Amino acid sequence: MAQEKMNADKMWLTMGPQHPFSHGLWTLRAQVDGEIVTDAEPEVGYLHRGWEKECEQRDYQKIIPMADRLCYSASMTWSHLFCKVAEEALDIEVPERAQYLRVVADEICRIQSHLMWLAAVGTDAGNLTIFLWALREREFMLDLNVRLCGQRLTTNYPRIGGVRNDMPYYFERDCLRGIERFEKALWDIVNLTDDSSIFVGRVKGIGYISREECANLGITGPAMRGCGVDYDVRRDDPYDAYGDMDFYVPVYKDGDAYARFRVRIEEMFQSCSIIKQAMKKLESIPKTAPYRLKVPKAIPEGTHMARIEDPRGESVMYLISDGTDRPYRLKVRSPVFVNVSASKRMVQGVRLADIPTVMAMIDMCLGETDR
Amino acid sequence: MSGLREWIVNRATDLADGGSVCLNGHEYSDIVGMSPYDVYNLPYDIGVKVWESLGGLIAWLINLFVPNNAVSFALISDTATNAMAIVLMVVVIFAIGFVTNLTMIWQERKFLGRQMDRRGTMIGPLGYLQCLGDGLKTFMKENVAPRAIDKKIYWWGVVLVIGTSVLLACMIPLSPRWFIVDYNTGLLLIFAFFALAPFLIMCAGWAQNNKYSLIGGLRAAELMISYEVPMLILFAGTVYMTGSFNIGDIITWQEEHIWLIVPQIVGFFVCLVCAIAESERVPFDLSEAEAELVEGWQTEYAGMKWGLIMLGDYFRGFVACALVNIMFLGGWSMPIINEFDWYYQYFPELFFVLKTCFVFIFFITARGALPRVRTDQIVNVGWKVLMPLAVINLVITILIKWIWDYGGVF
Amino acid sequence: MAQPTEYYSKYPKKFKGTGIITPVLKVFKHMFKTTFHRPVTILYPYEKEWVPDNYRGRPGLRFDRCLGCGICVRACPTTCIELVEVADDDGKMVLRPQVNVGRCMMCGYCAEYCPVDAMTTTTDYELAEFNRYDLIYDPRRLHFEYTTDMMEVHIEEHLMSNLAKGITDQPTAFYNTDRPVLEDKKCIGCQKCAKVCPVNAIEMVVVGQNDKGKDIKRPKIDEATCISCSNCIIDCPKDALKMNEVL
Amino acid sequence: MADEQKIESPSYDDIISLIGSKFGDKVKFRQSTKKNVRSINEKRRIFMDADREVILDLAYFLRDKLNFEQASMVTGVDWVDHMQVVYHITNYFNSITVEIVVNIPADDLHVASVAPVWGGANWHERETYELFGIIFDGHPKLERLLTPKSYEFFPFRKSYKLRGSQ
Repeated sequence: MAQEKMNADKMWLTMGPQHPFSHGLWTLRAQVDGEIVTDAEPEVGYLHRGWEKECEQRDYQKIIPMADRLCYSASMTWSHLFCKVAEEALDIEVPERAQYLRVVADEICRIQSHLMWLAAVGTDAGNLTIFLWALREREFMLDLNVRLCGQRLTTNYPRIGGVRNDMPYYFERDCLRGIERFEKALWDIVNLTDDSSIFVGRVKGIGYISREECANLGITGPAMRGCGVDYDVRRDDPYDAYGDMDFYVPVYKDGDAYARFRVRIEEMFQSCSIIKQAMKKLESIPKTAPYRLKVPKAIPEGTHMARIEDPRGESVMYLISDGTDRPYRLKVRSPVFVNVSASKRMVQGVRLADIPTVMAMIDMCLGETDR
Repeated sequence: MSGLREWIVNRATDLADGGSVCLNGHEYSDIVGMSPYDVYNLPYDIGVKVWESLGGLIAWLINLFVPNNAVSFALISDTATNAMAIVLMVVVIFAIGFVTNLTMIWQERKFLGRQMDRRGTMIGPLGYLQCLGDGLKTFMKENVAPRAIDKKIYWWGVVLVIGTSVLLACMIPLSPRWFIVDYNTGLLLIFAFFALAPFLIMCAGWAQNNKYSLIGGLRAAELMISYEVPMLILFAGTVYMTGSFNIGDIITWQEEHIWLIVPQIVGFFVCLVCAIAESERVPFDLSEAEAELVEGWQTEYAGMKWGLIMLGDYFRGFVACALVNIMFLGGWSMPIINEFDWYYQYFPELFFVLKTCFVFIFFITARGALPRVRTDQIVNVGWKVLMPLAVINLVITILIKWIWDYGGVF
Repeated sequence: MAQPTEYYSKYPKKFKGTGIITPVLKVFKHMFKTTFHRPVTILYPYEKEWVPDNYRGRPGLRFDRCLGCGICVRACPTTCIELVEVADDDGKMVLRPQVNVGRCMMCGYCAEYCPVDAMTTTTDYELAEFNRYDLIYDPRRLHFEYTTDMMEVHIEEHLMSNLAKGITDQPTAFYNTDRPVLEDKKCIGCQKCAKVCPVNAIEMVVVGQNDKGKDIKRPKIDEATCISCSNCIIDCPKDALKMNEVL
Repeated sequence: MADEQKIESPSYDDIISLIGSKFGDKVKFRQSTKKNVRSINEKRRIFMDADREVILDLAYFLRDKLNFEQASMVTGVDWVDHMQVVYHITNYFNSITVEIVVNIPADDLHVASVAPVWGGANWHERETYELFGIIFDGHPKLERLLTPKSYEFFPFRKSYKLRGSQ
């Protein structure tokens, strides 16, 4: 593409794969005219490891820890999604207690994933304090993960037909305390970002995408809700216990990077509220209630599709089973895969210094993009 | 050891009797009791003392083997003592500047760590030795230079950037007795050297044959041009108020009248912002914005070159803080305690450094609290906010000066 | 209906440009606060964070309890476990799992699926070695000193048939319910299943005599001692045995 | 014309009847037999098989008439004797997802691209092309995306065996 036309005014800057702005291995080739970006070309695939093909060689149970490793910070939702599609294939509904436990685990995962994103925004905007404060709060969330299921990142918590273990006796106390603490601490970070005119000046009005374009490009998740599409899988296509939860889906019509930032911060507050509701509900369910169903190893023949609201957007798995204990085909729809394909549209016309902040609002995770 | 001391005392007595050792053109015997604003130079004095011991030791050792030889007498002659004392003076000034710089690096890392809820450096007492360890580590790295560079500018660019920074730091007087040369255009010269760096950075960025460093170098030039002007206007206010370019005179004026921060409070904050920008620190570190340009203009400088650039950056930070200190906070003068005799006898250097470090806290907090400013915003702020404020500050200064001198504006 | 939080409602107001005072003061305050309090970071090699009992570190093994059934080997997603012959306390050679911790991904399946709680998770996460071969933990080295109840991960599954009947207080696991069943036509009476059974639950019973007058032997499975390890199913040359999954 | 106007939030029955009347037997609907799946019980999934010829018309019809704004997923399936392309299309207003299955004979792996209709399908089609070798006619840039450009085989086909198996 560089050979198309020699243009003395413009130059191609290759940002990535070893570049501080690319959180993970990917490349954004940006054509700059001075400081203004005129064109961009995202390139992914450095981490392609044939995840879907690998799954065709494995038992359904063994895919759960593999699904954890799709994305380092959204492992809970990915393994949840896989269990979801397997349950849909088996045509079963998990016990109530497991549903609420999954909701709690999912929302903890969402908070820690958004905090990881906030940390990345901090470094991309050039402030390390945001990074460290956000990571500090994330560490408390990861501690909750450890309490609940024994690992920080690769949780391996959901199972087909329920969850791995009931919550330990101290988890309820720790979780509520941690959430209350977090709600206060998040305001500190909000003070650093939203109350700082420099930060707002950095993200406001850049990376604009209209509502129609956003829907057409398939952008999902907080990036979509920042463009004015009022859609959340948790609310509009509820799974597990989300139908009973009472929460607010923040939507902004501005369509710029700042709106996406605001959506994510508000989502963290709403996640806290969901966790509190779910913990309250869990109190009313007896501790001896079933939380895991016994499921057969083999899944009957058919095609099945499940979707879930990942921290980064709408993730879908499409499973074709052939009656054995291994999937015939398992397709993963990664939200970042589609969002990053729209990055060309997002960065056109912004300044070079804005590329990190615009791309940070996508919240890159290459493990699930390349699969 | 008694032989050495005896020998030196004898020689020194001989020399003093002869009265031939010169210090800045004054007789050695005249030094004691001279006005501190005139010529008494503490580093030079230290240099003389050190050479008396060191050169005297060498001369005595030679004298032991070959009694009454010419070399021994040449080593302790007034010419040799004067020359070596000047060399040692530079070494002493640089050493103190270096230690000050290390302290500021330590201060930044520790304070920044506390702001970010971490511990900062942990090696040595209170983590002080971490910087030395880091320096040693950078020093031992391989000296890599890319193939497709413009060699002359690549090497000379970085050498001159570091050299001017270190030179600047040594040119800052720490007290009326701690300077290299007591020249009347002191502040002007410092500003001139300070403004030299962006040109060199631009050249160095171009010479690396790297797109990131090219953009970084150009950004540095852009940034410097927009912030040099308000800084110089502020400087005009200071000079108009005090009536001198000489740093000693500026501080003496502030000591006698009032610290300039009081009439020029606007100018102080403008100067802080400009000083941060001049020393290319967060939030104005556009030339090395690591999010979009990997390391900016330093991308291709590896190993000790990079380490020295970082050191030079801190030297420039020190100079910027010291300039704020000299122009607004009265340098080494302290309001009440400088009435005492012992203050000017022992403490002015210490208080100067302490005050500089205090100004540096603002720099650190700005780095901790604020994200990086975008290129267009930075120029906007420079020309549309700081420039008018600086002019307003100058007008206020002129009005105050007129009222002060003539009792009215008209 | 849920309401947006205070944060969300702040947005519609026009941005007033609060300047940089709030963040600067916030950071300054935090600096003073942490000067007198400890920072949250811990000095790792000297101080260690408390980990709960259910932490999934490297696998641990209780040598005496282990049967050598190989369920953990088949449950392991990364195939890092293999059965090796080692001498037990009496000097007899027995099969015990050996774990390549360098390949282990700490999923905890081995502890979860172990029918006798011999495999456990441990809180041991400092596994660095100088040599790759040192990462292979033999059965004796897998022993973990401070094994607690939380480390024995249990499966508490409920049968869907039970739930349909309204029974919700009988948690069970596959090793309690699933049993191999014999397809009589395929069986050739080779006794392989009886040999590989780790708990000796299979007994060859004479059910009759064939044309040549030899005994026809068929495996009889003792359902009480069977642990549903499916060794017999895998080793059966004619696929005569099948696991009967109770749901 | 009233018919040409976009129905913002078409109901489940509307979608089936409208598509049925427009495309006749080129599009066949399938019913799911699942009892306990919530999204199927609440009628938020529509399953259909479409002929290869009508897929582009169907896509434009879904987008312009029935307001299906987003292409969630485009994927390929290798059934050894033939291949399938599966589309999942979502409407944001009633959150109905349509699953369209298009069968392609193994000797003629061509299908019309829906990337001009939905920009979100762009990379999914590129991925399906590189992993299965299905060629999407009319795609703006049908190049390899995840795998190296030098690959000449299609790794997700069933004929491509992995080394070692469990």
